[in-house]
Amino acid sequence: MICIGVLLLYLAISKNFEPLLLVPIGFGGILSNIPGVDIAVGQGVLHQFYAMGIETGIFPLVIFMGVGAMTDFGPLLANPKTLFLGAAAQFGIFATLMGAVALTETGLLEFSIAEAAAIGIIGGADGPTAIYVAGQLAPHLLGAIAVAAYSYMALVPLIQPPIMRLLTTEAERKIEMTQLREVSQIEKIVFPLLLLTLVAFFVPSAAPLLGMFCFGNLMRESGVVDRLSDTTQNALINITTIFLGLAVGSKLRAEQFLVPETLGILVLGMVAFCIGTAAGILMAKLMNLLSTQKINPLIGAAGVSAVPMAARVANKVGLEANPHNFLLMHAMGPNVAGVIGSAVAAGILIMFAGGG
Amino acid sequence: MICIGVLLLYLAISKNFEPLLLVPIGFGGILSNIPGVDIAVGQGVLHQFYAMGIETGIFPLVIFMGVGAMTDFGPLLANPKTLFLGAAAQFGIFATLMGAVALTETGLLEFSIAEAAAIGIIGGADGPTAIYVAGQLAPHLLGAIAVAAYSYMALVPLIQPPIMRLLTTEAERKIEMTQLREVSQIEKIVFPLLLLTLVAFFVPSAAPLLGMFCFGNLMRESGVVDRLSDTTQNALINITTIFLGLAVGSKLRAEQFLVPETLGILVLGMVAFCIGTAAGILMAKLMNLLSTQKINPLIGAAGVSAVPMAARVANKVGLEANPHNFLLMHAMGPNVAGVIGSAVAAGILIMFAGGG
Amino acid sequence: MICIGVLLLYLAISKNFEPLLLVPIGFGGILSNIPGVDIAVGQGVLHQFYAMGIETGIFPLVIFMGVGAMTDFGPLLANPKTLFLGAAAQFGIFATLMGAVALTETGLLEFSIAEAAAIGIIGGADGPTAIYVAGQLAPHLLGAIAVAAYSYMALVPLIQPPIMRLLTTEAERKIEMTQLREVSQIEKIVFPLLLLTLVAFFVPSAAPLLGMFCFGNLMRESGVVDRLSDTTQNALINITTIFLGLAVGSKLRAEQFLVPETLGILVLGMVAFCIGTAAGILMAKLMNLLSTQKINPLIGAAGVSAVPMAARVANKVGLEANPHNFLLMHAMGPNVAGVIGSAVAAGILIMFAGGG
Amino acid sequence: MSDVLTQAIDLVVYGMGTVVIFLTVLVGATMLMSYCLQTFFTAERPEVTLRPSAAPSEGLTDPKILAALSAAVKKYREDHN
Amino acid sequence: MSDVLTQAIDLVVYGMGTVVIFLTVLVGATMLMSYCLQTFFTAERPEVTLRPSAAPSEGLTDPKILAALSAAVKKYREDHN
Amino acid sequence: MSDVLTQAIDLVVYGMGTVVIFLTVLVGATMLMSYCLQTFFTAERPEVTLRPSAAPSEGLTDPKILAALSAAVKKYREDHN
Ligand code: NA
Ligand code: NA
Ligand code: NA
Repeated sequence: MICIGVLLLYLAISKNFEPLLLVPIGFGGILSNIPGVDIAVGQGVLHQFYAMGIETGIFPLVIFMGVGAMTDFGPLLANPKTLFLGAAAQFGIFATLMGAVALTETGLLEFSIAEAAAIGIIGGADGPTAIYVAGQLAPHLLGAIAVAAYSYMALVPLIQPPIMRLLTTEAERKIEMTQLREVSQIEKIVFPLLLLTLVAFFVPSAAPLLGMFCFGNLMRESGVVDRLSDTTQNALINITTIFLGLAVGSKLRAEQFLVPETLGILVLGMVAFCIGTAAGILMAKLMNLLSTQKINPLIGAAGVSAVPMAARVANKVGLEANPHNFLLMHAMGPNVAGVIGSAVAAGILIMFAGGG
Repeated sequence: MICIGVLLLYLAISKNFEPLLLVPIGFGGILSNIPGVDIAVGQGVLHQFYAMGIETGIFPLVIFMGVGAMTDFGPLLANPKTLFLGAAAQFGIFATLMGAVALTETGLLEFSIAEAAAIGIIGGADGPTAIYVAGQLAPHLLGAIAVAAYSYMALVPLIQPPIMRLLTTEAERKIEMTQLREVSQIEKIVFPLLLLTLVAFFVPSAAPLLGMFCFGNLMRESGVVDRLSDTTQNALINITTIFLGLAVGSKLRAEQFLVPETLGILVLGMVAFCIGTAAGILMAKLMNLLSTQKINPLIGAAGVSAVPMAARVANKVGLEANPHNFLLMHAMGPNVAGVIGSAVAAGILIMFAGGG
Repeated sequence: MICIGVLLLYLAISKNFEPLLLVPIGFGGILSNIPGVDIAVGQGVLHQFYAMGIETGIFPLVIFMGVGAMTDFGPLLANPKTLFLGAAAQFGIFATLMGAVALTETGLLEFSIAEAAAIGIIGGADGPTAIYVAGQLAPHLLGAIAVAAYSYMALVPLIQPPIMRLLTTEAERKIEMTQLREVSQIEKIVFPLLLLTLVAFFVPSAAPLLGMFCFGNLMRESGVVDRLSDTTQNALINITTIFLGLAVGSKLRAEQFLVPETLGILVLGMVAFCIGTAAGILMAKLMNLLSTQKINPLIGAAGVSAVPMAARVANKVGLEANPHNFLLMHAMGPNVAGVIGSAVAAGILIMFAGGG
Repeated sequence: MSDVLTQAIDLVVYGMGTVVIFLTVLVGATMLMSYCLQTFFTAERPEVTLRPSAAPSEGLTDPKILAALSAAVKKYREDHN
Repeated sequence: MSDVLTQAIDLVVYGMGTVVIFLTVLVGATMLMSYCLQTFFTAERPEVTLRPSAAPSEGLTDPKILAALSAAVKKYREDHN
Repeated sequence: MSDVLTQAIDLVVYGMGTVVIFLTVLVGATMLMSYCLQTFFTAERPEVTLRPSAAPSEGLTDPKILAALSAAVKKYREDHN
């Protein structure tokens, strides 16, 4: 088990796999598996971090506030239709949930509906959302789910391109998109409030996650609390990341992690990413059928979230087809739309499966 | 109720009304009133912030430490007599307390002595002090008290000038004050210790508030712990402000806030500011009667606290009467004296009404 | 008792005695002894800091993580044999433990084995380690132990030189050491993992302390999480230092501190420092007998820890004997070795005496 | 069909449906918001309305006084913010 | 007169009295402190007494050695502070 | 001899022994590690292996495209890191 911690550290340090999370998670995993001392259980310090930050939901919510303070909704506001791509890519979440239930039906593994929902959220491709949902619905699977979510987010440059090439024609990949319009400051200020209002009406169970996200974004855009916004984007999110990572690491204890379920989770998580990617691309193609203003279907793949990696992958694959095709900004729209989409899905899963 | 949250955000963002607090409070208020999800009660994240930071008193005390680290006692030390102005302006606190009790006598509203004391502290014109006292004496009124305190602090440029013009003659407003002497570093180091010593002897119940305040100031002035002082003035106070604001917002739930008492609190708070302002000015005029070294009575209005807004208002009104009359530095003395004065009053209120 | 708080502040501010800790500890000590108000007991804010940070062990562990992030193992890796010096200097810990038990045998004072162990750790010359051990084994002695540890660390420039001159010849003090080799980044990355692995095998009870230390160091050296490392070295360690210091100050209440045991602890602590210094020097001389590559025995004194003060003292005494003899970098090896050594000793003490 | 499977199908239909409807509504609301704001605020230069100087009611006109005051206020804000 | 009203009057008298007396005492104590400190410390330049360099006992006189040491110490303090 | 004294002697022997043995093992392990790493990594310049650029698989060769992309990516990383 300590080897897995070392492997995570190796991937983080040497391969630059989501190091901000995988260094603390990997190290925490090593600490948790030292025999003869209680670090990840009882009064151990990592278990205390877990109890105060993940059981309560505080750490992922604070991270989400920080992510909100780092997010620029400009590209999304310039082209709101990319929200459809962020919606479609969440199909990966629900397909995986079905997959987990199907595995249970076959008798290979046994997942409750809450566990299946927590596994599905890996397809949301959003770290804090996955940790928040798993912490609420299936704490005993949190280690595997977090590791899967962050690993696959790091692997997006390997996972997505083959699917993108398979589902698009050369001509589609060459589509150039018109430059995005300037978005005014007032639109950026009103948007988080608008989003929160709709959440309050339609999916209140997503309000903790999206509320903190919108709060962070409002601090950023309002322009009157820059010192709070700066601290949120730096000291506060960094401190929380360290303790969140160590706390997640406390769930990598061998007796909880080295179980057949973990293998199932890793496989299902990969499936989730693939389906999400495919659904985003296919939605983009569908939109092109219905509209005259064409979009490059590659940016549909960015709808899974995995900010900003997925957007960069879309850009890179687009450049391969057409060296003048800069999709990065266009892909940021579905990319942040994916964050919203998976937070909405998370709210529904918690409401539905948390009581079940 | 959500409209009130949006109104607070509008005032904070568009009118620059104490945005550092009113953005988190307003947003927290919106989150707290979303139906169908527990954010401000039970295991909700805002209620957790409230329980860990306001019930315990920790957040306002940490803010007070940060304010101490940001306060320069130089102007006060150069002219210690301005402490009298800070004393007089606290009359607003006690007059309001009487007002709240009088309202109870009339039968219009019903406030206990603890509630009346918590309402009176709005007249202290000091945010963390008001939150600390309300959290100890009347948590159910905390939302209204905090909103009143910060709103009126932001409204000081509208509230104070008419009272200042009414109570002073043109000749008084023209009084120029002699330049303040340089204050040595050692005086600045010894002062917080002297202040704490007197607090320990005379009003130990004010020691938590003023102790943290003096500690912050000593870190600032000692010159040997600059890295602690810097962090206190930046990351630490910013982080605490965010969580304090959200926690206060959790007290803006409609069933607690939309009650007749809130209207009473808003009216009484306004009265408190007016009486405090008047008392400060009248004390300055009284001092001029008794002393040959004249002071401009406008700086008496700065005795309410509301740092640094009240000092800037005194400066502005002074400049209108005499374009060569720069009162800003002179008004900083009573301004910080007002912080000390209302912390002392807070200690007495908690001791007296907390046991009652 | 308040005088002792003022004395600590005086030493910190005027004499620059470990001000980062002694300013908060001294001020906390003053606050704790104000009669008529509960600050250091019950619901008082300092007692809350104590309960959340020291009873749980979290504050010293976070500080240790920060120290790890600030430590450069380069000099140690360039000359690993200096680890022997760090081992020898820990003899001060165990000699003092024996001294405390001997005092008990004489009937002068009465210390249990856990108390004797907590007193011994003063000889480790490492603040967070001492606070961690005392918090686990003898919380009622924590105030005296922390004050002794930090005071003697500040007094190292007075305590060590006479012992160094007594135990070394002029010729020995003149020994020049060859320049240290460059250490590659990969060695610096692997070292904390190697250290943690050995801890896991041989002294798992030291894993919380050394685990957090190695984690901080890995964040520093890995180069992929610089934003986490920076925050750990600045905002996070500063915030924790403030609250740790205030929490330690809550243990300076007169009824706990003004007891005969405190005098015994102060005397024993001083003895611990002297014995540790001597043991480090003698070990260096022993190594010179056995090896052809001579080391200057002065750097043995730096094995007590007291980073970086002890290393600077070694450098200074070396310069007095030989103006071309720059020992600073050479002394940093045993200096950080001393941190490792006393953390290992701390683990053993907690395991042995915690259950006893 | 097992109970868990029924539940899961319900959840998928309800969940995916909500995500799509929610984001569709958000597209509409966002376009409406942008249209309204662009219509109302383009002419009047929103930055001015939105970011008043910190002391909007000062109303001083003598530039020299203003400069002196600004310097002092700036100093104080740095110290006391 | 109601009980609460009596209590409130007591609290106002006691509270406002304490605030005024406390700040009056503070005025006196502050003036006394400033007087004493200005008397005792003006001649001897307090900054020197108050802010010794971090290593007051170094006592080195050769400026070159001092410079080399300072650089090394500075480096270490940055790393280890 | 009292019970506490016996315990203390045990603790001293066991504790000091462990400290010395542990650090001795650490000396050996460290020297071995340094030897191995220096042997294996000197030739291949470890920094290159260890610190890939954040996007190692980009594989773009046209410097102009690379520069444009870098600027955009940098901007985004600053915003979104
Ligand atoms: Na997503
Ligand atoms: Na006041
Ligand atoms: Na040591």
